Amino acid sequence: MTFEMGEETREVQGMWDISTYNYLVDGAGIKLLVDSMKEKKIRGIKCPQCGTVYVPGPTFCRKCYIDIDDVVEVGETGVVMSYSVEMADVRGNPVDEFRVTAMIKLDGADTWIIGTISGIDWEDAEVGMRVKAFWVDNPMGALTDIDRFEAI
Amino acid sequence: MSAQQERIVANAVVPLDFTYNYRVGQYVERYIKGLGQKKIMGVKCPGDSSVVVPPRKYCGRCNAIMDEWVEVGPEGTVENFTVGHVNLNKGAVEKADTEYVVALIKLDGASSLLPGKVQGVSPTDVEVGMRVKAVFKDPAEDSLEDLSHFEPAG
Amino acid sequence: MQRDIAIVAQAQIMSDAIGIPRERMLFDLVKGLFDSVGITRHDIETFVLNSNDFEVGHTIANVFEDTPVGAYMKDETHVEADGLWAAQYATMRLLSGNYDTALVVGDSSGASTFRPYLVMDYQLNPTHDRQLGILNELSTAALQAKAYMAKYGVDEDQLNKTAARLLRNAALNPNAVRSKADATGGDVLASDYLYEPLRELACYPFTDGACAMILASGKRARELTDKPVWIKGMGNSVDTYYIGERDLAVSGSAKAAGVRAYKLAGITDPAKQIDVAEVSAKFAHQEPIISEALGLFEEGSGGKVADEGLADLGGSMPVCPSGGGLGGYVFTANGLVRIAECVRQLQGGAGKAQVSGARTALAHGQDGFCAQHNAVMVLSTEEG
Amino acid sequence: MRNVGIIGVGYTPVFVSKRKDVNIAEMVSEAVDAAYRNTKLTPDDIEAITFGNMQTFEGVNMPHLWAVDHMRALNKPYMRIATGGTTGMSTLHSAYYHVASGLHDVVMAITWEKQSEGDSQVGLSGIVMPEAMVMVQHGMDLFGGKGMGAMGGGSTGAAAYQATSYLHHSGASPEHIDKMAALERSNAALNPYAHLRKKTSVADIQATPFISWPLRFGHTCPTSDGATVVILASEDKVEKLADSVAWINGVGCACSDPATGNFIEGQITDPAEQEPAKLASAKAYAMAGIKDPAKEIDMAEMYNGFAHQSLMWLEKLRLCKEGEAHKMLDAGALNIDGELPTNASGGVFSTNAIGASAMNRPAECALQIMRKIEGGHQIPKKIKNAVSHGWGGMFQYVTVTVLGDEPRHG
Repeated sequence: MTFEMGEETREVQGMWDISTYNYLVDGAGIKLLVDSMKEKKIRGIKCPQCGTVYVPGPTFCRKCYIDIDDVVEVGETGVVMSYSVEMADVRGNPVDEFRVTAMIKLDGADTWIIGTISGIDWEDAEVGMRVKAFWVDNPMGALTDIDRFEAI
Repeated sequence: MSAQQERIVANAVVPLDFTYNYRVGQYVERYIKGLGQKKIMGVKCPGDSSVVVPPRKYCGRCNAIMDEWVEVGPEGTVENFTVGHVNLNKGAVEKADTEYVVALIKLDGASSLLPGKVQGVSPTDVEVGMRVKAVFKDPAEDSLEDLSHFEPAG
Repeated sequence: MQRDIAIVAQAQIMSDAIGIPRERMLFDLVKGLFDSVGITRHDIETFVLNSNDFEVGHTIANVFEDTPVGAYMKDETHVEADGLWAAQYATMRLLSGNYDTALVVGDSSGASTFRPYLVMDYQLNPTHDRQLGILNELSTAALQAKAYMAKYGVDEDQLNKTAARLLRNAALNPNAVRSKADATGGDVLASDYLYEPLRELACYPFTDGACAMILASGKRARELTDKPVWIKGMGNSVDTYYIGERDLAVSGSAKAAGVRAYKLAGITDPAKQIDVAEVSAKFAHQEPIISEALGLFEEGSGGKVADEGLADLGGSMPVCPSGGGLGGYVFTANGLVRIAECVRQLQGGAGKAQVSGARTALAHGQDGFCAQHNAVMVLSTEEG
Repeated sequence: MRNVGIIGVGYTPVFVSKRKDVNIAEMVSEAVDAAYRNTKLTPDDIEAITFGNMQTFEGVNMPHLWAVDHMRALNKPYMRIATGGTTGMSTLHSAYYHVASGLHDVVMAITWEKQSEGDSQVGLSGIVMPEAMVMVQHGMDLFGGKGMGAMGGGSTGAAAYQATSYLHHSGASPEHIDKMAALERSNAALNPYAHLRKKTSVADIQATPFISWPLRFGHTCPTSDGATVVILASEDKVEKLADSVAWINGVGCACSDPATGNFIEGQITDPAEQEPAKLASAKAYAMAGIKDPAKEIDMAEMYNGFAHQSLMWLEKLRLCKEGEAHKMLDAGALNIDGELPTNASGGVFSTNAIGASAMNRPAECALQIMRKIEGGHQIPKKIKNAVSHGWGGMFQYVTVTVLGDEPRHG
């Protein structure tokens, strides 16, 4: 290429002030979920029309386009649908300990959740493996009430 | 809307802001350097001969590249102005301590009007047609703000 | 135009504190619209969404709008400009013959979620104006008002009267977020100056809301409603960004947009042929500037129009019987709201604000500082 | 329906990581200039303009308004389109409909990104910022990975899950990703408008560290500064204005729900399913009269932020059977001189000015059809039908454009 860039020019700054926004987010599904987790249960919402079970539960079914509010409980066991192994941090530096995170389809749910799989060598992870949630001793109603998933 | 299901609205405030770095480009770069020497530089369109300040590459009326640099001002005429009673702080309206003048100024030799603040005169005494001159920062800071404001000429 | 396209139905919501998430607002609105027409989301062949990342506060604003508007696994696209452009794009998609039905939906939450004046700051030239903090939405609008007053000898009382008319009209509009049934120029005068001559009541109120409408090609439109509102013409045009290089007292781009739309619609004398207009004015003074550019009134007649009530509901050319932007300005979706108000008029559903016998209407949308970018749509009860 | 053709393409002279010499408007104007130069048209010939970028990547709201003079758009109809990663092609489709509607005859589409002005990781995180915040409020362990909902995948995000799922279902191995990466980087070395231009071997790719298994650094795309402009014309005008043309014979787009990241509303499903790619391509093929894409399509430009995606899209767009793409790769069919040259340009994977990325795909197809490729990546065989693809939103939005050397009939 014969193109040569011109002389460098200075930089000036500008902001996108994210902190000035007041976002309104639908919190019903996640509240239902964490409230149930306090009892070591996992609850979502089922669409009565197509039968899809969403975890966490939305307020409407995206397929049937109707309001939904049938609370259902799903299993604490499930199947690994996909996974990855974190080998570098977000800055790209290698990490000391590889972490296996997986997309898990809990038994009875149609949407997936993401969780960490502990207690296995990363090379043994595979799609289709069955896993089970392990709870903390004193759940408080938070997403961290599940401590980890382990292979069954 | 379903009656049974509790409607829960989570208010989320995200405590961080994103910063961007804008390259000013060749035209604004040269303009800023000029301000440091107390010169206001515009560019002339080869199509309609208009002189534009702040300078930029393209004249949209003629779709021509403006590449002839022309010094304009430092004196000019107030063509239009408004008196500000508020300040906007990140978009929030705040009552200004003192009223201030934002004007569109036709610098001598320029065709376009340059937005600027007019100081050193009571807002009630500012009028269209008033002659003003540019006030530069001394010493210069090598920034756009080296053209600090305008004040009555003479 | 190569096919007849009509607006079948519209729905809108406006609030000064919506209180529900955007997704839920959109679902309720669009679901209600489908139900009112008796169709499902599967009857819509293309979805044209309309929002702005900086208003929503999300990168790729349309990502979370898809499922609430029923677009799951459907054909969808997104216009990031005022809603009038989204409606124009949907019309083009139908005109191509590639589709027979379209949903257009826009939303914005300027009362609850974002700060409209700050979002306008992000529109400033980042290499110059944004660095200096001299120009902003209010100071530029004030300069525009001054330019108009100076050029045509219009005074502040007359601008205040214009604002008062809009606030009175807004009282007839159940969707408006700000109104005053007995508003006078004196009420506007009593509100505070922001930048002279802009007073608070002459500026748009921050508004949450959304607007949706169903468009369809000729045959399909007649199947879906017995009151189709036909799109007869449309156009848009843009001025330079630099307010120091524009005659702010007039709007060249609104004029050019109107010329394009009128040519398609066969309108030669807009002041006679148009029965009602919904103009997007963020500030009272913008209404005469834009109305004049569109040929609804003589150039520079804003003072006379205000004094003689020519733009009033019973006047020679009713402008914004809805109250327009002063009754509620759903930022990016505002152009859609203007179209929706024209649809209400032409379907005879505008209630107390009904312009009797309205057959041809004009809707207008704008973007940018001092209405840099303008778009127009001409609507009619008559096909062909 | 009216036939619409691409009659010219203009790129910025280079796509690089940092254009320090020009501002946004100046940079984009270079591609506008190139489009005029390449077509010998002038702004007077253009009736309307469409414009697209991802505005949170530069933090400028409605940049088309500020840049209007540089775009030569004054007093013209002007429309801004944004759909995320697909913005480029969505902007092209908007220009297409400007012409197909019968309203205009000659329309310009302008797409660009100057990613060096912002932080693309930050820009992308803006997609789910408030949702992530609510999850944090509910105890999500953002970095420790405890419990439910943490994203994982490191800086590749959910692309790593997509790759794993794809490999599982297709039977391809991680080495196929390396191989595709090496092929595309080597193609890019021939393309003067590519950003990363270095002949690359499989061993070179395999020497790069893993970020998140199965994805390596060598599987990821750069962030670029650059712009792409395309001029479209109606059938009537093509003859008068152009010496060559590539016809837009089919367009399609479709969305799903955000398959990743939006945990709050239970919307996470398989990021490798990509049903919208099937829907959008089916629509575009039908318009173009293509019944068997695997037989009738001569080249493909796929949107691949990550190297595994080229293979995945070939299957979703029915250019081969599911699970066959890696076999085609092994057989050399995807090479520039192969049966189905895929990303002869080097793909998004080698050049990523994100607002232009989904425009470069059909632009490259058009240039291949017109045989106007500069550099060494001209496909030797005659191209009758080409398919280009854009992917974006939050793993859930796809655009497809089918181009041909002859206009569609009927």
